[in-house]
Amino acid sequence: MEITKETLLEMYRKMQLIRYFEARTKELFAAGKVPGFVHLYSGEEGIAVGVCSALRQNDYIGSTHRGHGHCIAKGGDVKYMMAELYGKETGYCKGKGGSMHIADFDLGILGACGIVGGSIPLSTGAALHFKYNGTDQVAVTFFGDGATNQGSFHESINLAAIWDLPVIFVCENNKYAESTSISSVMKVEKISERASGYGVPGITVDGNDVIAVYETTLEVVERARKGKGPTLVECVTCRHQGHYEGDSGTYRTKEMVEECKKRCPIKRLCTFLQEEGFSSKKEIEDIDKSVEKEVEAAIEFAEKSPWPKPEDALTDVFVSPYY
Amino acid sequence: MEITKETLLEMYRKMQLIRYFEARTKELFAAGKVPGFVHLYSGEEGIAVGVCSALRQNDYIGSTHRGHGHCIAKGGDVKYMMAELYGKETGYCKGKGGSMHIADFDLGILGACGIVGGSIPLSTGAALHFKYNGTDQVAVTFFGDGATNQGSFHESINLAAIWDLPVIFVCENNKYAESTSISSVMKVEKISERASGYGVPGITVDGNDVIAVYETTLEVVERARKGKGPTLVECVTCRHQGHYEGDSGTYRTKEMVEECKKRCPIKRLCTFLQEEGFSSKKEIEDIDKSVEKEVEAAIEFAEKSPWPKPEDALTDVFVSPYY
Amino acid sequence: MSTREILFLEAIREALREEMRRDESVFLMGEDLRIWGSPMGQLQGLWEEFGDRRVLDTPISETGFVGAGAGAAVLGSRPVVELMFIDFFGIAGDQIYNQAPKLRYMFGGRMKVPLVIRTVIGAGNSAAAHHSASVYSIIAHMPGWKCVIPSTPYDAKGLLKTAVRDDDPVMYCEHKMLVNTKGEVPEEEYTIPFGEASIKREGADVTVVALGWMVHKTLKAAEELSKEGIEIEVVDPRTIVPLDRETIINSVKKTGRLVIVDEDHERCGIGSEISAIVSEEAFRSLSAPIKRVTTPTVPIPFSPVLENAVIPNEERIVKAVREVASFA
Amino acid sequence: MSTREILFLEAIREALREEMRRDESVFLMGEDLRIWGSPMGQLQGLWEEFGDRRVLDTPISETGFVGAGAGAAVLGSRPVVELMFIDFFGIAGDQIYNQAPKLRYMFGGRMKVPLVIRTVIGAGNSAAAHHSASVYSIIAHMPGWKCVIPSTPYDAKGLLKTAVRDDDPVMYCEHKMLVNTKGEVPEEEYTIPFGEASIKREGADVTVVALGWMVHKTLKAAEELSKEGIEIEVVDPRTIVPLDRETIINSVKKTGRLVIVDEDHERCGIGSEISAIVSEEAFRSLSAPIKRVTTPTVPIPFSPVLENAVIPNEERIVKAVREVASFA
Ligand SMILES: Cc1ncc(C[n+]2csc(CCOP(=O)(O)OP(=O)(O)O)c2C)c(N)n1
Ligand SMILES: Cc1ncc(C[n+]2csc(CCOP(=O)(O)OP(=O)(O)O)c2C)c(N)n1
Ligand SMILES: [Mg+2]
Ligand SMILES: [Mg+2]
Repeated sequence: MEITKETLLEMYRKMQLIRYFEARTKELFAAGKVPGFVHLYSGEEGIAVGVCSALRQNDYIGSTHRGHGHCIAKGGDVKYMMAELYGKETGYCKGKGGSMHIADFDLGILGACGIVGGSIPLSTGAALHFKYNGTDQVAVTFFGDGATNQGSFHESINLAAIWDLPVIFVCENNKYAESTSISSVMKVEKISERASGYGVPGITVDGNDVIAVYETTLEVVERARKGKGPTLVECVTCRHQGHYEGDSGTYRTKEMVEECKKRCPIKRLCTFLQEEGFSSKKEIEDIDKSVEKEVEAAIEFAEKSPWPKPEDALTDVFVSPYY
Repeated sequence: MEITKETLLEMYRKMQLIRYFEARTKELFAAGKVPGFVHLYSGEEGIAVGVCSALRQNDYIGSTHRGHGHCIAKGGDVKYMMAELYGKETGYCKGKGGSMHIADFDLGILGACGIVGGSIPLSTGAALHFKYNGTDQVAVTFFGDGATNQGSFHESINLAAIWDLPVIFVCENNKYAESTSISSVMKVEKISERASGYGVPGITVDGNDVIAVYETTLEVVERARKGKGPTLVECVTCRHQGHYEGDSGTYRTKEMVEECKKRCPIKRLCTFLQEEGFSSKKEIEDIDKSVEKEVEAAIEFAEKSPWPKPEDALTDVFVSPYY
Repeated sequence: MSTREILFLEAIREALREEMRRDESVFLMGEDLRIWGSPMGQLQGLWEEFGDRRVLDTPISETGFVGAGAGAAVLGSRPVVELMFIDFFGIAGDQIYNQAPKLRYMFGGRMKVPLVIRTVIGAGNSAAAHHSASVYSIIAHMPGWKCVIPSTPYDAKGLLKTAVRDDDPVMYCEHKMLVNTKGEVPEEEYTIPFGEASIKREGADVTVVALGWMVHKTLKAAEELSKEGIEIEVVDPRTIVPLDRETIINSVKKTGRLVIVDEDHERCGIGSEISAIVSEEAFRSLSAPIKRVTTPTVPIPFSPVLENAVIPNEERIVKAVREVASFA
Repeated sequence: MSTREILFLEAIREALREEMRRDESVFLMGEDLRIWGSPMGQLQGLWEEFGDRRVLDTPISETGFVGAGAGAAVLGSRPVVELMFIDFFGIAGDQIYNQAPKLRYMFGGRMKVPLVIRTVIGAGNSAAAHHSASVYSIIAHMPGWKCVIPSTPYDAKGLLKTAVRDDDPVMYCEHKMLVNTKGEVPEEEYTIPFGEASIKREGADVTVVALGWMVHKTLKAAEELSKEGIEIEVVDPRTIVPLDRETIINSVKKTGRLVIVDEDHERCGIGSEISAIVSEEAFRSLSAPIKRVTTPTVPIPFSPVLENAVIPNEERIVKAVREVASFA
C-alpha cells in the first residue's frame, strides 16, 4: 500500500478541522449558543479520519452521540453542522436533530445517534441492502467501548457474520464510558477478543495513529467488498476532555489526561509529515489557517441563519402529512 | 468425585418421570385437554437432571419455554404441574401461567419463560442477590442454542463475569431453534467458544450423558460457590419430537430423528446402571412403574381439580389490590 | 369484480406475493420464514417462489434484525419484517421506539423509512402472558408509526399492499384468531388507503367502534341487540394511525351514543384515545357517556376460564350497548 | 413539623439515604452512580456512605441490569435501579414489559417484585429525540407497573420512600426541569401513599389535571386566568398508577369543566385515559368538552424554537381553559 502526500495532507486537514470545530463548539456551548448535550471528539480524530479516508463517497457510516468527527471525516460540511448545533433552520436536520442527530445522506452519513449501540443494527442493515443489491459498497458502524456491552452489538455482529455482510465494526476504545472505566465493565483485555465468538476477525490498532487506522481499514474494507464479511476493528484512543460538556472528569487524573494529549494523533501525523519530508511547516500552517477560516465561516453562517418556524415541528414525522 | 447408587437411581427416576410426563402431555394436548403452546423436553432429560442433581434445594434455576424438564428435575411436583397445564385452580400458578410459566419458589424454581432469552437476566439477578447477601447459593440459567443470539445473553453473562456472580449459564444446544438450524445462525462450531469474549470459562459436554453433565456441574458450581464466578456450560443434545406440539418437523430427516433417539440419555444411563452392576432390571422396572403411577395420579388430580374463578383474573397483578 | 373466498392468511400471502413480484426492493425477513412459512403458515410458498435472497431467516435477534430492516429501508429497500408476536416488541424495543420511527424526523426529513413490521396479536387460544397481547396502543403512542389492524381477508390484503407501498414505518397486526377465517376477496388487484374506516354494519341507535377480532364479536352482539330493537352501527377504523376521526364522529353525530370495543388493555389504550377525541370533538352530540369494553390492564392469563374473563366478549358488548342505549 | 427548603434532587437523595439506612435489602444499581452520583447528581454522597456493595455501577447493559434488578427483587432484595432516561425504556424493553411487571401474575401470586426503577423524564433543555421523552403512558399501559410523577421536592421524597417500601414494581419519574428546583420538606420522616392526588390550588371554575413539570406551568397559568376571573382547581395526581379517580371526579363534579395538561404524547396518553374515565364516570357533571393540552405525537425536536412549539406552555394552557370556561 502506498500512501500519497495528497492523502496524508487531506487526513491532516480533516483532523485539524475536527479539532478546531470541537474547540469552538466547546466555547459556543459555554457561551450558551449551542444548547443540549454535546460530546466532543477531540483526541480521537485519528479514528474517524483514518477510517473514512479508506472509504468511497457512496460507502456509508453510522455514528454515535460523539459524532461530529465522523461527520466531518466523511465529508460533512461544517456550515450545516454548526447551524444544526445552533438549532437553526439551515442545519443539516433543519434544527430538529442537534449535536446527537446529524446525517447527510448524499455523503453516506447515515446519522449520529443518542442511544448507545442504537445505530449498530441500522448500519448493519445498510450493509444488508448493499448485499441484497449486489453492489460493492460497504458500511462502517462506529461505536464506543461502552457500547460493546449492549445487546445490539452482539446481535448485529452475529447477523453480519452469518450473512457475510459488508460492514466494518469500528470500536472507538477510549477506555471510558462516561465516568466508568472499561476495566470495571469487562474482563477481556482487548475488545477485539470478542470477535471470535462470532467467527469474525478481530484487530486492535492504535487509534491515535491515523495511518495505521487507514491501512487497516483499507484491508478490511477490501475483504468486505469481496463478500468475505465483517471485521471488528478496535481502535484504542483517549479523549482530551470530559465525557460531555459539563463533565468535570474527576475520574481521570490530570496526569492521565496529559499523557493522553501527548499521544495526540494530529501532532503525531504533523511530526511524521515534516520528518518524512512530505510537507513543509508552511504547508501545514496554511492548512491550519484554512481550517480556522472554514469553521469561523460556519459559525457566522449559523449565527446569521434563521430559526425554524414553530409550525415545522409537526412536519417530517411522516412522508405523508402529520396525523 | 464418587457418584453413589442412590444418586444414579434418582437421576434415572427423574429422567423417566420427565419422559413419561411429556409423553402423556403430548397425548393430552392432542386430546384437547391441555391448551396453549406446549414444548416438550423429551430427549434432553440428561441436561436438566444432570445439572439439578448437582444443586441444593436452596439453589435457584431459571427456565425457558421448554421448561417441564427443568421443573421436574429441580423437584417440582407433577401434580401441580399437570394441573397448571390444564389451567386448573390447583396448578402451580392457579392456572394463570400454563406450560410456559411454571414456578415453585420453595424448590428454587424461578420460573419458566415464554420469551427466548428472557429469563437469563432474572437468574443473573438471583445470583446478584446471593452475592449481595454473602450466601453460598448459586443460580443456574437454562437457555437454548437459539437464545445465545439474544442480547440478553450477552449482557447477562458479561454482568456475571465482571461481578463474579454465582450463576451457571447452561446452554441446551439441540442444534435447532424452531425450524432453524444452528449452523445457519452462528459461525462458531461450539457455543462454549462465546465464553472467552467475557473472560469466562466455557465447556462443552455431551448433554445426553447425564453423568458427565452432573460431574461438570458439580465442578462449576463449586467454583461459583467459592466466589470465582460464572461458567458457560454447553450441553449438546437433540429433541425427540418437533419444536412444539403441532410442528411437523420437516426440517429434520427421519434418519436424523432416529439417530437422535439412539443417543437417548435414559437408555444410556439404564445400560450403564445394569452393565456396571448398579441395579437390576427389576429395580429399574419398579422405578418405571412408580413414575407412571405418579404421572397418572397427577392427571387424575388435574382432571378432578376445579377451574379458577373468573374473578380471579384480576388478582395477583399487584400485591396491593388491582387498579 | 370477480371475488372468491380465501383465508385471511392467504390474503396476506397474496398481498406479499403480488408486491414482491411487482417490486424487487421488497424482501421478507424474520424467524422461520422459509421452511415454516412463519409459524402460522402465512408465508408458505413464498420462499419456494422467491428464494433465499428475498426470504431471509434470521437468528433470534429481534433488535438486530428489526434494526437491520430499518437500516436497509433507509437505503431504499422495502423490507417486510416479521416480529413473531407483538408481545416481543420490547426485545427490539429501542429499534422500534427510538430508531425506525424517529429517523426521518430527527434527520429533518432527509430520509424515509419504508419498513413494514408484520406481527401477530391477540388472545383466544391460551397462549398466556407472553404470546397473547394486543399492545398496538403502545405503538400508536410512539411517534412515527402507522398502525394497521385488519379484521377481514379483504381488508388484510388491501391494507398490506398499501403498507408495503407506504414510505413510512408501518406496524401491521394479524390477529391469531382471524388468520384462519375466510372472506371474500376480489381476483383483481386492489389497495385500501390508510385512514379510512369501514362501516361493517349500519345502525342508527349506538355507534360501536371495534377493531380486529372484536369486529366479529361486535357483529354477533349486533344480531342479538337487533332482536331487542337496538340497531348499532359498527365502525371498524382498520388503521389506528392514521385514525379516521371523521367517520367515527359522523356516526356519533347520528347516533349520539358510543361504545368502543378493543382487545388492548384499557389504561391508555386506543379505546381511551377514541373516547377522548369524541368527547373533545363531538361533545354536543353525545347523549350518553362513552363506554369502553376492553381488556383490563392485566397480563393475559393462561386458563381458558380466565382468558375469557378478561377479553371482551359478546355478553359484555351487549351489556355496554344496552346501558348506553337506555341512558337518558 | 419543622421544614426547610431543599432541592428536588436533595429530596431524592434524602429519601434513598433514609431507606438505605433503614433497610439493608435496599441497594442502588445503574450507570455512573458512584463517581457521578448519576448524571444529574441525585445520588451524590450515597456511594461515599454506603460503599461499593450497595451502590453498583453497571456496564451499558440495560436489559441485563434491569432484569438482574427484577431477579434480585424476586429473591427479596429491594433494588432501586436507575434507567438514565425514560427514552431508554426500549433498550430493556422486554424486561420492562414482559418480565418485571408480569412475574407475579404469571406465577399465580407466588412471588413479589419490589423493584423500583428511577428514571428521568421530560423536555426543556434541547436534549432532542433520544433524551427528552415523557412516555410514562407506555409504562401505565403495561400491566403490573405503578408509576409515580412527583412535581415538588415534598412529593418527590414522600413518594420515593413509599416506592422503596412498596412490594410491586414502581417506575419513578424525575423531571429534568424540576430536579434543581426548591421546595419545603419536613425535617421529620414522612411518606406519601400512592393513589392520592394533591390539590395544588383550589378553584371553582375549571378543573385542570396536571402532572410533573406541567403542574408548575399550570400554576403560572392559574395566576393569569385568575386576573380574568377564572379560578382553576389544579389537581396533581402524583401517581398515574394507581390513579386517584375520586379526587379528579369530585373536582369535575364541582367545576363541570376539565382540562388535562400532560407532557406525554397525546395519542393513547394518560391524558386520553383521564378524559375517558371522566366522560364515563362524570358525564352528567360535564358542561363543556374535555380538553387535552399535550405534546403532539412527534419526536421531541432539538431546536429551542421547535421544542417550545410542541411542549405544552402557559399560553396553550390559558387558551384551553378559556375555551372550556366560556363554553356554553
Ligand atoms: C442505551 C444508553 N444507555 C446509556 C446512555 C447514556 N450514555 C451516553 S454516552 C454513554 C457512554 C458511552 O460510552 P462509549 O460507548 O464508550 O462511548 P464514548 O462516550 O466513550 O465515546 C452513556 C452511558 C445512552 N445514551 N444510551
Ligand atoms: C424473543 C423471542 N423470539 C422468538 C420467540 C419464538 N420462539 C419460541 S421458542 C423459539 C426457538 C428457541 O430456540 P432455542 O433457544 O434453541 O430453544 P429450543 O426451543 O431449541 O429448546 C422461538 C424462536 C420467542 N418465544 N421469543
Ligand atoms: Mg468510551
Ligand atoms: Mg435449540
